[in-house]
Amino acid sequence: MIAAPAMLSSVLALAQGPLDAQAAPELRWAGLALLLPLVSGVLCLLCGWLKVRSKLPAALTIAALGGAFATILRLQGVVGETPVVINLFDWISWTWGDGSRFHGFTANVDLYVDRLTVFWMLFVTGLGTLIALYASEYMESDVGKGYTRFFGAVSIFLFAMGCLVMGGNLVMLYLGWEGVGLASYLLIGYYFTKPEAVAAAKKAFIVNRIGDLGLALALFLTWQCYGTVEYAALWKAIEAAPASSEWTAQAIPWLLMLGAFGKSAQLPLYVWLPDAMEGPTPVSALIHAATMVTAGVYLIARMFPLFIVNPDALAAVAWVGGLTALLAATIGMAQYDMKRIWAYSTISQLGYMFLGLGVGTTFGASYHVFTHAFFKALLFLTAGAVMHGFAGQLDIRKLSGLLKVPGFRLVSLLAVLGCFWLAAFPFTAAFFSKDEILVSAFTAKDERVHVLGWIGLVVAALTAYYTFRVGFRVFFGPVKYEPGDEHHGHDDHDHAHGGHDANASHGGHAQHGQHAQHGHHGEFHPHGPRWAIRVPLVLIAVGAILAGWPSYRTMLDHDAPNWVKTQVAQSSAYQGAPAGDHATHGGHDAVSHDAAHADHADDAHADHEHLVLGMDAHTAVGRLGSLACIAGILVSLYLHLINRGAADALRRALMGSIATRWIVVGAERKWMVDEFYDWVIRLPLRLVANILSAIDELLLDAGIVNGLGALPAAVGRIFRPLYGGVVQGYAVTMAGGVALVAAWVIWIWLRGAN
Amino acid sequence: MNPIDPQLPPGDPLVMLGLLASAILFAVGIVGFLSRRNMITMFLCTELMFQGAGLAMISYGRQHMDLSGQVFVIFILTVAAAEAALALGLVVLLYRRKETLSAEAWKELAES
Amino acid sequence: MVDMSQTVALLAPEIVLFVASMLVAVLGLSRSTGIRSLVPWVCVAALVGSILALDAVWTPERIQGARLLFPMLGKYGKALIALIGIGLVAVSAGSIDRRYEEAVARGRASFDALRVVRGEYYAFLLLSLTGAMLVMSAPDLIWLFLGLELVSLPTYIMVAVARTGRRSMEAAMKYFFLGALATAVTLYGFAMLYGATGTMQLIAMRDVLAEQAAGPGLSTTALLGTILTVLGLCFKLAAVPMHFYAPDVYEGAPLPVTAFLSFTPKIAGFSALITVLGAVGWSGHAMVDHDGVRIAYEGLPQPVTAVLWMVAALTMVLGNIGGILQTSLKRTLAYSSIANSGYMLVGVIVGPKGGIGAMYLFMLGYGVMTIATFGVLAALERKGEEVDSFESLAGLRAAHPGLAFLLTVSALSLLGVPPLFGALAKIVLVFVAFEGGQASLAAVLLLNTAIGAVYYLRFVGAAVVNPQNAKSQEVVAIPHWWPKTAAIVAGLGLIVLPAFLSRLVDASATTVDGYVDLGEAVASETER
Amino acid sequence: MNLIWASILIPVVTAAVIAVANARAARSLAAVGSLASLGALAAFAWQFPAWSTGAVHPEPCGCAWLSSINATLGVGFDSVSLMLALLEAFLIPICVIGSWTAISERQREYYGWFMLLHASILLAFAARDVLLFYVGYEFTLVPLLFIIAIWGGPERRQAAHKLFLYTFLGSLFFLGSILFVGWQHHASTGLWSWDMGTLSTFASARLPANTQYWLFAALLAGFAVKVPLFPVHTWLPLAHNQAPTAGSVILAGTLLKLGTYGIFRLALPMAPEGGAALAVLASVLCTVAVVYAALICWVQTDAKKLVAYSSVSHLGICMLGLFALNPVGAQGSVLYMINHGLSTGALFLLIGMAYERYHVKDMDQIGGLAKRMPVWAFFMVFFTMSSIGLPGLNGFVGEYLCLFGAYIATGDASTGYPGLLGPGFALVAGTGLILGAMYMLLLVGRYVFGPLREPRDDAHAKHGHDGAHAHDGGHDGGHGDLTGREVGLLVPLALVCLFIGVYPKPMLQAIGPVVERTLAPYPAAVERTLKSQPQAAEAVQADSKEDDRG
Repeated sequence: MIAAPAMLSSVLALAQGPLDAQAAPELRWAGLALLLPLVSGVLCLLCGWLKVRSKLPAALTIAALGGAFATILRLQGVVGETPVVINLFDWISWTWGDGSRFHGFTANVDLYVDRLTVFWMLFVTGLGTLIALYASEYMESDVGKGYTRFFGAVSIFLFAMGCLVMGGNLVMLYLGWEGVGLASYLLIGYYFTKPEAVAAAKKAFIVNRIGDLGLALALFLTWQCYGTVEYAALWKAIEAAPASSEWTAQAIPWLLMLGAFGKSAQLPLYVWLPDAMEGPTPVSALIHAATMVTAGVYLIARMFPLFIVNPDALAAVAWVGGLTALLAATIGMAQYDMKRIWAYSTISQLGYMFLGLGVGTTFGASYHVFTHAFFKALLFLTAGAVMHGFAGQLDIRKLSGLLKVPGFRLVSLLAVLGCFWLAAFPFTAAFFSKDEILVSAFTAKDERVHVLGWIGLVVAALTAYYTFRVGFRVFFGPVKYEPGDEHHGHDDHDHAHGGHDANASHGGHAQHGQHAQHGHHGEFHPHGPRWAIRVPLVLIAVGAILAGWPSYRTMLDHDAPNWVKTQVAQSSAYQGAPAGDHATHGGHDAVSHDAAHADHADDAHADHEHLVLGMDAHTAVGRLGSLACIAGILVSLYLHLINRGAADALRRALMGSIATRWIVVGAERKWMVDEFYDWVIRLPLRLVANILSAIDELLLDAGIVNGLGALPAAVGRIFRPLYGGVVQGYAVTMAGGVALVAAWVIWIWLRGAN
Repeated sequence: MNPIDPQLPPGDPLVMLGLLASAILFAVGIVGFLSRRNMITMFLCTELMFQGAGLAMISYGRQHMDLSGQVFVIFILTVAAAEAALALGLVVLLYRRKETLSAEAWKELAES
Repeated sequence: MVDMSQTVALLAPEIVLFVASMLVAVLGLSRSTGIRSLVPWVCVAALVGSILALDAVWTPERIQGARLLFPMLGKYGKALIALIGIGLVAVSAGSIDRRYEEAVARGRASFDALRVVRGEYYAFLLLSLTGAMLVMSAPDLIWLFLGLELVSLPTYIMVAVARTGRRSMEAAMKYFFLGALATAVTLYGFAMLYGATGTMQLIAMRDVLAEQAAGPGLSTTALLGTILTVLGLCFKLAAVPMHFYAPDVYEGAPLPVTAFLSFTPKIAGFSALITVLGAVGWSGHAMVDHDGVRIAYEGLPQPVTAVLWMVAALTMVLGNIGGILQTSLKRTLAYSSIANSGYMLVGVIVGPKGGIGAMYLFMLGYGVMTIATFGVLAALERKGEEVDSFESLAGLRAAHPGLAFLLTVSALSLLGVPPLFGALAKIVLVFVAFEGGQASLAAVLLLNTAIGAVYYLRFVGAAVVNPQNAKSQEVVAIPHWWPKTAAIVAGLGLIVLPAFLSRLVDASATTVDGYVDLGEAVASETER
Repeated sequence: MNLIWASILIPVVTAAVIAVANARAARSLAAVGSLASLGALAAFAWQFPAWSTGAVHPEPCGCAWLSSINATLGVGFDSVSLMLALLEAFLIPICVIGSWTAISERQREYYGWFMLLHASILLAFAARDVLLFYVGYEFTLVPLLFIIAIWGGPERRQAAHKLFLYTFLGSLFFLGSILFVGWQHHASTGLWSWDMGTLSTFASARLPANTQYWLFAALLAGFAVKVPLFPVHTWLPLAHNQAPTAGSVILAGTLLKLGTYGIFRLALPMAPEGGAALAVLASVLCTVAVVYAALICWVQTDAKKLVAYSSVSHLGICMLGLFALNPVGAQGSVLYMINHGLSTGALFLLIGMAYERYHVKDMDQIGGLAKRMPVWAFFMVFFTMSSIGLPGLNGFVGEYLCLFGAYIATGDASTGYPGLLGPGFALVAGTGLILGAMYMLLLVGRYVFGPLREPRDDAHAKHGHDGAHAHDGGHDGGHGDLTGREVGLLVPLALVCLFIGVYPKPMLQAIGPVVERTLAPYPAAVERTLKSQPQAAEAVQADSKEDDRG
């Protein structure tokens, strides 16, 4: 631990630490990125109020998000290396005493815009717009009923995400943090008539709240140690006094981690994400795959200077990320609901991102966030399209050969493309981002994280396997499908089963002829999605492909800097170079063109010391990674396409012997984590609560309070016999009283007197 | 000492006897009042107590060679007489009601 | 010697009342209902007359002549007695002889002078008030004793006579016998005080005791005499050792008499107590601690203070605790009167530096509250009988909203809810207790107020909150307007009086003007 | 000055007018009276000069009410008491209009008592003279007793009696203490004064530490019943459960604040030594209250009882902030008083509206009302979020600053205010954040969302079912969504919540100086306590019966 401050000071001196931001009042229009979603949220509320029956809320939201996206694009052009602080208006700020360093608290509504913020907001608003377009059609069956509430909540979500990412101080981040929690609560609980949805929403909010407590305490601790919560001032304060060794300053990263893991569904607090699939699919895509869950990654990236101070914290982040990835992958392999599988895969990929952060490469993690956002959104949306078309059917055992189902060809194709990206097939965008993470894992200065590299490779294989397990089962093989039971309520009870909205009937007639020969599914006709779903899918697919462009460019022409790396480098996350990586270099001011080149070159050079299986890190990871991916794909090809029976046979075999039974049972029952929490935390707490309630009612209220209340009456009853009614009785007590008093006086006072 | 009141030397036999008698009278009065049930006897006991107090006054008067004690006794006698009239009127009223002179009969008013 | 005309002039108010009582006794027997119905008016006129006489006659040089221990006590005290006396007359005007008068009015019964009680009742009432006034300005023990007897003897008869019935006779019997016992104890106390000081004159007595206090300390007979007197007077105040009669007598006696009993003997008793303790003195005493050193201290001699402290505390506690168990209204009000005596005793213990003034202020408040409460109860009746249980009082608001409001105001004032006069008087009392160093008693007082709140809340609950039940439907207002007006005047008084609190506090503080305490007496004597 | 008296006396006059007016006009008269009083107070607030200086304006007048001991009718506001008074004046019209249709019998009395309640609460907040504060503080019990005992639920009488007696006993401790301080002031300075300022400066400066210890214990005991702090809170759920809607709103809105305001204005300034010594014990009570009440909320099935217990939990956090004895905590505590009044008041209003329609508030029999009443559901979610402290709404600012204050109240005096609490307290109270979310979302989850469950015996059909007097008639059109009137009540509340949440700066600037002025003697007192911490071995039993032996 003592080494940490020394190491840090060297790094800070060498690496270009977080640049001091200067105020830029002229950039106040950047506030539009927050204002527009807020305005559209309020307008949706108004539409709800006026009981608007059209798709206006969707249009409002899409326009607002588009506007926000445009603002961010313009901001991208404007913001250079140095971050800018834009003050919108004062929020919580007052001083006491002489108003000096620890004698005042300011947390105004101001924006801290640097490259990282812009990078993050780009894909948040971009994907937001596309998914809002997708949702406009997906939710059209709810137009009169919940439509305004849905889009209102989505707008509020985007506003909150904007506050979180662009916020200029930790309190703004906290505001965004809880705001997205609220939005996810409203959206998961969208189908509020279903108890499971309400329970899932409650669970999500409460688990997030546990994380928020960690964040709040971290915030208090930061103020106590550094006297400020504003980013700009915080970086200076950290540079001035890196970290007093006393435990409080060291505790900040651990508390921040708790907050991050709560929001980004990591190991201890991931249980809410699978249940969050109760919400409509666009919500799952936007919030629970692409944007909200990355908030944790953003938090650690933004607060990286604090993490650098505490290498153990970094190691912990890495380990938690790695283990979560492994755990989620194993569970994902054994699930049958498509959305649940993608949910567990999201948790797993997030594990990778945290692994990346833990080993020091904020660039690798951010890059993976960028790529993952696109292809995971693609996978969710295609699953949504399938669900939309097949009346809520999502069980991979009941769907097969969708590629050949008319109307679903494009959707299936894009889904398969998504699968390739998720599996990190060589030369896909995900391959490069995962490669960065694993390389850093192997070459990290801190030996403890090296083994995580190997775990990462294993998980890569598992990921490939379960991705293509879904891909082959659902999209390839013989055409066979059964309608769902309006499972997700989107064909609402008034929308008869398999009933015909405009699209379905039209599609139904045309396809009726070919289905005759299949026959076994009676009159049900799946209806393919219309343009509002297809266009966003295609765009997102293109986005997924282009997400890899920065690495392609670096691959082709070695000296081109990776765009994402430049974004991340010029921010408080400053390239997240692991201490070792930078130690060997001279000053590193603004990462200009040549520096990146030098950077790239020296990577190779630096790796010589860390040989992996005899090869240098990059080539090793590249080869091993693609090997793992292809192996995973082949295994799932055999089990789930060529010989589907074999999968069941394998399962029966594993179940047979006691030694391996636990694997299958565990995986399918999600390692009983939910039940564990229930048993260890919820039920005892419930028991204690009931006991306390009984104590409060019986002991405290009925017992003590009423008891004390009845005390005077009870004492009164003791004296009651004295009032017997007989004159002599009274006379005796009176005379006795007088005699007693006289005797007492004589005895005490007069004995001594004369 | 009160300048205008010549004080007999303490321990004058007549005064001591008087005080003793008054104390006894008072005690008998109280004991009689408590033990007897008959209302007239009870009244007579109160009279005894009054006389006891009167005797005490006279004895103290003797000791202080002061006449106001005796003046007080005259008033006590008149008041006692008034009370006697009132008491007997009351006792007659009660007797006419319950045919008994015992105070035991009257215990209807009590702590219910 | 000051000529007799001056001292007699001082007694003008008492004389007015005395003459009026004779007049009333006669008027009450006249055949014509018109004249008989005049009786309450005459009483009220007499009482007002006595107040006017009081102002006219109360001149400084006369007071000087009268050689009183508390020269100015009479001015405030007598006015208070007359004022509340008017209220008491009004409360009783409604129900005395009402049965018989109505029978005569409807001709069912012929007028028979023997059966009419009205004349004697009001005569005795006025006589008792005269007695109370006499106690106020008693220069010596004889006068004091006669005053006390003049207060209680008429009340014995009022209890027995005002309403025929076993219960009122039993009450009269108990009241008489226990009263006689208590008077005997007081008498013996007086005798011992006379024995210790050799004089009946209170001022002379104070000088003698001042010498003794300066010297070796009060003699045993003096201390014992004081304590016996105090315990004897406790009967009048319905304080602890002597309070047993109160619940039975208050319940047995007819309502107007209960109202009378809960005020007049109390003010007479307290005045007598203060007069006697005035002679014993609140300062100039010295305490001999264990190693023989004499320490002068403020307050009554130690044994007397200890006895009074115990009496006050027990009175408060037993009064409040007893009250909680009652179902009968009058019995609850009996315990409330016991408890209030306890509160006032706190003022007595604190002494002339504010204590006695606060006590008399509280007495005024207590008097007004008694008039208000009993006025409301006297204004109601159920099947010809008095209203005497909480169930029959339930839902009063439905039938008689005005009376319900008044009862609520008086109950809340008794309870001690601030803006009302009762609470403010209690605050002044607590404050004075702090000033006088009796903080522990102040705490006992505050705690008892909380305990007392339980049964006062029952009045409020019955009057406003509880719904009507079978019994309370039959409650009707009596035709006479006297009790209702008394209740209205007193009720509004409780709301309006706080505005005049400053003047009232100063007035009640004048009661101790001119009183030369033992300490100063010794000082002045040594100079002379 | 006369504007203050105007705002206090207008309701009294209205009460008198209502007493004589006919029943139908009672509620409109009450509405007009309360709005007039609000207008007068707002006018005063508009030209209130001491918003940022924390001074008291106007200087109390010499108009003695009891000249012999110089008890004056001293009335004056500083920014904290003015804000609480404005909250009160703002809530009363909402209560009056809120019970427009709920109260159908004995209306004159209801609105009369309500106006008197309003007047006495305003008097309490406006009073600068301690005795006047006691009069205002104590008189609130009478109208509240009647409002709950006559128009309340099934066991209304027991609840009203318990409330009255419990709080009456508490207030006697407080009376004993202020009389004691008044006496000590006269005894040592020979002058009579009951002004809060003079007494506080005198008591904090001249009373010996031991006396201040007992004085603070007695004052705390007196006000703890009203706040209510942990062990003495059992009257609150009963009172809320039985009170009519408007009664609950006012009880939660401002009556509890009398207790917290009392501690802030009287207990802290008057006995800094005692305050510093007892701060830890009081904080432990508060922290226990937060977790204890939150857990109990979690298992409640009756909506009103749940919200009542939540008040106990929330006020625990509020008082924890105050006992942190630093500007951050105190600032948060004062803000919390105001925010709790708004959000919990609104929640009771909403539950009342649902109760008016279904006459059931037991969450086992009823639920999923969002289906039937979407607008009502929106407001329920809005105010629930406000009460669990969602940033952007008012609850957050208060709760956050309280926990923050408690956290930094550690020994080192970096903030210029050393404290006795620390991260431990903040962590445990912080779990209140999580538990708060759990029980409030339980309430929303079953009462608002989830499948629609309406009571079997449809209350709409059967009238006059409930005990002695029915709440029938009046309630409009069975189970429709909120009427214009009801929404008209909730919108201003929501706007104020939003405004405080989004732009609390003016309030923070106003409260700051007052807080600093109140906590002025505390840094030194806490230093002494910290130094004497090791020797002060035994934790002396906190509240004594009274406070003499000075």
